[in-house]
Amino acid sequence: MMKTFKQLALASTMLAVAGTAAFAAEIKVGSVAGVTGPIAELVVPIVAGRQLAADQINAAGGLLNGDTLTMVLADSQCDPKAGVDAGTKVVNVEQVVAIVGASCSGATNGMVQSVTIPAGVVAISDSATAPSITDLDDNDLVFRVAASDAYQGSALAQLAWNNGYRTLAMTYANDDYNAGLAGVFEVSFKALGGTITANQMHEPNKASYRSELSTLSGNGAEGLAIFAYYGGSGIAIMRNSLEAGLFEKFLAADGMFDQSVIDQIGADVLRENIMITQAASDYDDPSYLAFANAFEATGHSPQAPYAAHGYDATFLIALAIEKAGSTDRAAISAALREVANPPGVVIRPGEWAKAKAALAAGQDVNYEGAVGQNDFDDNGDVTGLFSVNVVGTDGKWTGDLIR
Amino acid sequence: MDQLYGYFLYGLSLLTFGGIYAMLTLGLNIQLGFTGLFNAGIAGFFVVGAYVSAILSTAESERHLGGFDWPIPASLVAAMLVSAVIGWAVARISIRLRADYLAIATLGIAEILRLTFKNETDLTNGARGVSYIPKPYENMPEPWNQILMAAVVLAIVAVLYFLLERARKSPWGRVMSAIRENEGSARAAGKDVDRLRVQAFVVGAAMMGLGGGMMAHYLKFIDPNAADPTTATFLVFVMLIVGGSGNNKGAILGAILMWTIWSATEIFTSMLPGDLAIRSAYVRVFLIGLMLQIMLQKFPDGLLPEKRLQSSDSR
Amino acid sequence: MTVLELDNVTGGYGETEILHGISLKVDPGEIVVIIGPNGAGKSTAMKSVFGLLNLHGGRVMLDDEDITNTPPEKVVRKGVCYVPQTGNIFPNLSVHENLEMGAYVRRDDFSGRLDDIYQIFPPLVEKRNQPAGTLSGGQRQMVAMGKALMLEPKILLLDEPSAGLSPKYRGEIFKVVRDINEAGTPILMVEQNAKQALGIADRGYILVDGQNRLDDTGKKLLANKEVAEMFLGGGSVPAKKTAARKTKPKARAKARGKSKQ
Amino acid sequence: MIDFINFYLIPGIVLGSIYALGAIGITLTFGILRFANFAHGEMMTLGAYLTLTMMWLTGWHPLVLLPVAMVLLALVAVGVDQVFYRPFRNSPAVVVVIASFGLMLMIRSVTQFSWGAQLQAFVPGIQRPTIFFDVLRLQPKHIIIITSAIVLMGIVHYLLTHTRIGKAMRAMSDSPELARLTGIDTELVIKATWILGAATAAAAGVFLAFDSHVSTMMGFQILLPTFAAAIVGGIGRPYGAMAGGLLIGITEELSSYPWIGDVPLLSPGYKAGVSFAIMVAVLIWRPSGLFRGRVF
Repeated sequence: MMKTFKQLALASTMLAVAGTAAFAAEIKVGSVAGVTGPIAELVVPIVAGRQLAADQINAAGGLLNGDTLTMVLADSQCDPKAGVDAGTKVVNVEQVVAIVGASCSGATNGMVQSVTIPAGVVAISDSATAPSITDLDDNDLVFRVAASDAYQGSALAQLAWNNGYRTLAMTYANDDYNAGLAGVFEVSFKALGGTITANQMHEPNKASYRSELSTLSGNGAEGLAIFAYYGGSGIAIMRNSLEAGLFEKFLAADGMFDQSVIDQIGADVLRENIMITQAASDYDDPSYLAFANAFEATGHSPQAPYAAHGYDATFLIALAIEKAGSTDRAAISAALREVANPPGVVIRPGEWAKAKAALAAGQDVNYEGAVGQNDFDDNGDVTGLFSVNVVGTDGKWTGDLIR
Repeated sequence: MDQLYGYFLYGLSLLTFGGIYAMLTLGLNIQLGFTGLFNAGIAGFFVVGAYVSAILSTAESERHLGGFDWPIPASLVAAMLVSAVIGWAVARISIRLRADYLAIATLGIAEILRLTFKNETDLTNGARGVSYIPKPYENMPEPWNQILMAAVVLAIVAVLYFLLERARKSPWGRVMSAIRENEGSARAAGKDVDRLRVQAFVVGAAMMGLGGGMMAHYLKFIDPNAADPTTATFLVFVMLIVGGSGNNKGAILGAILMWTIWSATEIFTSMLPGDLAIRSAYVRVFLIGLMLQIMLQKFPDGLLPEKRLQSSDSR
Repeated sequence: MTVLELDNVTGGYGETEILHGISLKVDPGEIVVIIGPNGAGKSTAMKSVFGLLNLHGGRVMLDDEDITNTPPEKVVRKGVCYVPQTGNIFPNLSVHENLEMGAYVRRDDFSGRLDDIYQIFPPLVEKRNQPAGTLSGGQRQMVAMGKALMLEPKILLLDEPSAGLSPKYRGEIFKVVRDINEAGTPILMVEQNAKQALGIADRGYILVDGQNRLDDTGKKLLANKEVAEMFLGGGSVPAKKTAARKTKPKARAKARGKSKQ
Repeated sequence: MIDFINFYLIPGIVLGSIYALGAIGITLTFGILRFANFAHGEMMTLGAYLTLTMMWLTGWHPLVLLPVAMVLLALVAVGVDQVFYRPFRNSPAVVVVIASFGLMLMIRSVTQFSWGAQLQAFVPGIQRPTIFFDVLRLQPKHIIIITSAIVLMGIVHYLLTHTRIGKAMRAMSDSPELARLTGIDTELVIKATWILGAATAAAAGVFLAFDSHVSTMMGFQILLPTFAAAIVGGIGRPYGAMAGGLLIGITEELSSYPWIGDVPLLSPGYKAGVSFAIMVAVLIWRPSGLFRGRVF
């Protein structure tokens, strides 16, 4: 009885709080992500990263005149149909002022081409990396903080070359992200003078990859470059290779960058044997640390792929709203490049109060995010920094920025 | 005011999506509702239609086969034809299979088709998809572009409905339902049952191809994920069953209603805070499954039950 | 006392009515045969005992117990065994397993009964471990009957046991039917081979169009002129036409389907 | 040659054993309840997650916990049957199949909601193979999977041929109508079917997870090959399902063997298509399956 009463009391308090919140203005930003679907496991920390930015901003004074930044989640399922539907909902029903997302390149392509570009809503994707997004005819409405595969592919090739690899086998999951990345890698590595002994596409989510790996292992490759999501096929491929004794050394890109790779394969086996490029987290960089400490406190790993990107994309939108001084969609889109690129007062993750003060004083700001400088080029892309990550003595990934 | 306008535009999108799905449910209705063919490979015809129409209508691209620049109506007709031809081939080899077997065979064939579009990268840009698919009236000012898009879709659905109702009441339609009700007696009456079934299958496949093509134009982008069996096959079944299998009005109603539910429930679940909003995405799928169960158990004939032409018993 | 009695039974599948008031009875120790043209409702009448169709009216009595609309699995437990015309064995089970399944509802030791059955049907002994589906038509019929007899039923219902058999086997089957009956089991049987069936029957019923037409002892029916015209020499054409006119399309289709089998 | 055995044949047999266990449940429900159960894949997933949870609680080996998982999953299956399948006993197959599709969505979302979308593993780390005769590489877990699968199939065989209820199941699969006429308690047989199907599904899920990892989509991802195994083996034929599972598993792996030259015969991108292609071919040219199952 007492318990019920307490619950009632609690509920009514919450209602009251919600009531007051409704009176204060609320500024909605769409948070479009593939919550269900093939990369569901990757999306959870990304959405948490976005939410962390919003929470920090609200705690440090909110947007404009103390308005609350609300992230409206919509599921794009990694499917262009769902991407278009999610975009339509957040743009029209929720009347969001801007969008973070979508997750997969396919869903992003559908959403921006069919909905957000015609509607004049700016969208920053935090994880769509397909080169096709670069050359969209987008009226400067499509941005991304995730570097195009074109950058990461060549960064990984360079890294392999610098570390003495001359012959490599490679395999990629047949999806929009990995196929693109693998293509760039192959061209770049060959251009450096390297040899690809075998390049094999694979279908993700199969139970076993032993036969594919056996085919790849011929011709004396020094290592295997894997382009896959860790959950879809990456871990299975590494496990199959190691268990069958086919490959010992691996190169991979950020779809494979997750603590569960180490947890599931084992730190001892992987130490010295794997290098993963990841979009830009210089772990000593104050920007990254500011994000990482706060994110860790929410119970998520700051190293989760694209979680920091989610944070940065959200923070950038908030800065653009503040800079624009209104919730006008066109003004926000126009302000975005100014707050992201130099010159201006350097703003790091978590420094919302500082940014607000600087903008109020009429100063320019330049956001230096958790994933790097986040300077947008003419296409709305970032060059992105990449780090090379290896397994540290503590059984966690440790990274160094590639210069 | 903005908010009302927003609801209006969202409503148009529901009608457009729902209308495109209605092309799929009407196609399925010919096969399952009228003739009793359990085609579980809707996604296969959908993906064929989508890619054919996309590739024929896009400008030249180095990423995929293209550069034909066909006008949209012509590419849609081509999508229907190619779907129909593939439907004919599928029907030829599998039409004699009964119920479940046909379902599994067509499901397998649909997956093979999807894998083909995913793997033949030179033709289709593989998993990376086809961009810049033209959309009808996209250069008109808002909201006219969206109104006209929805109008085109609904007009096509209306034409299909009209034609199907004509067909249903024609001698051909009567024979079809006779086959479904009692194959033995239809055969005994000298009807070439297999040939009629193939016809129904082909017509249904063509409509599914049209739906796929329309979807590609609406999304302006298509990739193999759009033909995921969950949203391109099973959801269509749910729509038809909820609307009323065998009833063309029911098929259309089911498509628009279920799409609205599928889409609009998220507006409510996304109000939940943080982690709960993510988890509620799973709950949403659970509720859709539960709703299907309740419909099947309590209203097995759907919202608009079939009006049978002959007085006969279901078993 | 009567073992089984149908009292003015009407009914059919779903809403289609096939039986328009059938009455018949089987007394202890009797062989009773139902004959009639195609679509007359012979098999349907038999199925009505077994709760396999919707009865709209009338009663089915077993030993003074009302078993109207009792589901088949319960009717079996009351001691009625039914051998359908087709699909009367489990083709993928061995002969022996088929017989064991016949005794499914028995909880006691039935090994003695198994020996009895193998004695009644000696050809089954060497085939006992073969899948029943691989047997010849006559042997299958033996398996089907043997399976039904495993329960030592109060009454045995046979639906056209001789259908599709060669004349040699047909004779054998009728002999077995008589043997079973002489061992004490009353039998109700539907037959197309009116002459042979009435030859072994104590009494016979002639059904036309879902209704009783004639009933009498087997001998008298054999001698009846009308019967001879309808079933023994002439065709069954006139009766078929009347049946076709009155029943609904569905029933017609069923009847036609049946005649093709 | 030895590579062929190590990297194609043995993985094929491991995969085939898993498919075979899954296919037993599919073929039994198909044969006895007469519908294609799309929720079977999610049952496998649920079995793996139940085992994983018990491993967290007890720290025991998954193989020890498997019997418990089988019992739990059997309870779930029987419960689900009572609520969601029983009302459809006399409905056409299409309706039941759609109901099973709805159930598939429901079970999957329950799994995702309860355990989250994150990937999990039974045993972290990798297992190096034991090398026999210098060349034959066998991993302990693969030996465990293959032998356990053989033992389980032996048990299934015993149940189906030597117990009253097992024979009744086969009888009902042969002819449900006649089974009723024979007095077989069909509801009891249906319960037994769900129990046996769930137990083998739990084994398939656990072995799959043991070989790779636990994820919420794992069961669905092997559902279609499992269907293929059931159909190739002949519906309602548990032995056929076992053989079909092995056949599908091995062919999938062998399809990408460099039979001609040193490129894979078929791009591994089409690997998933191989089982469907075999299945469609069998359906069309030999619909009773390779082992002469029932056609209806």
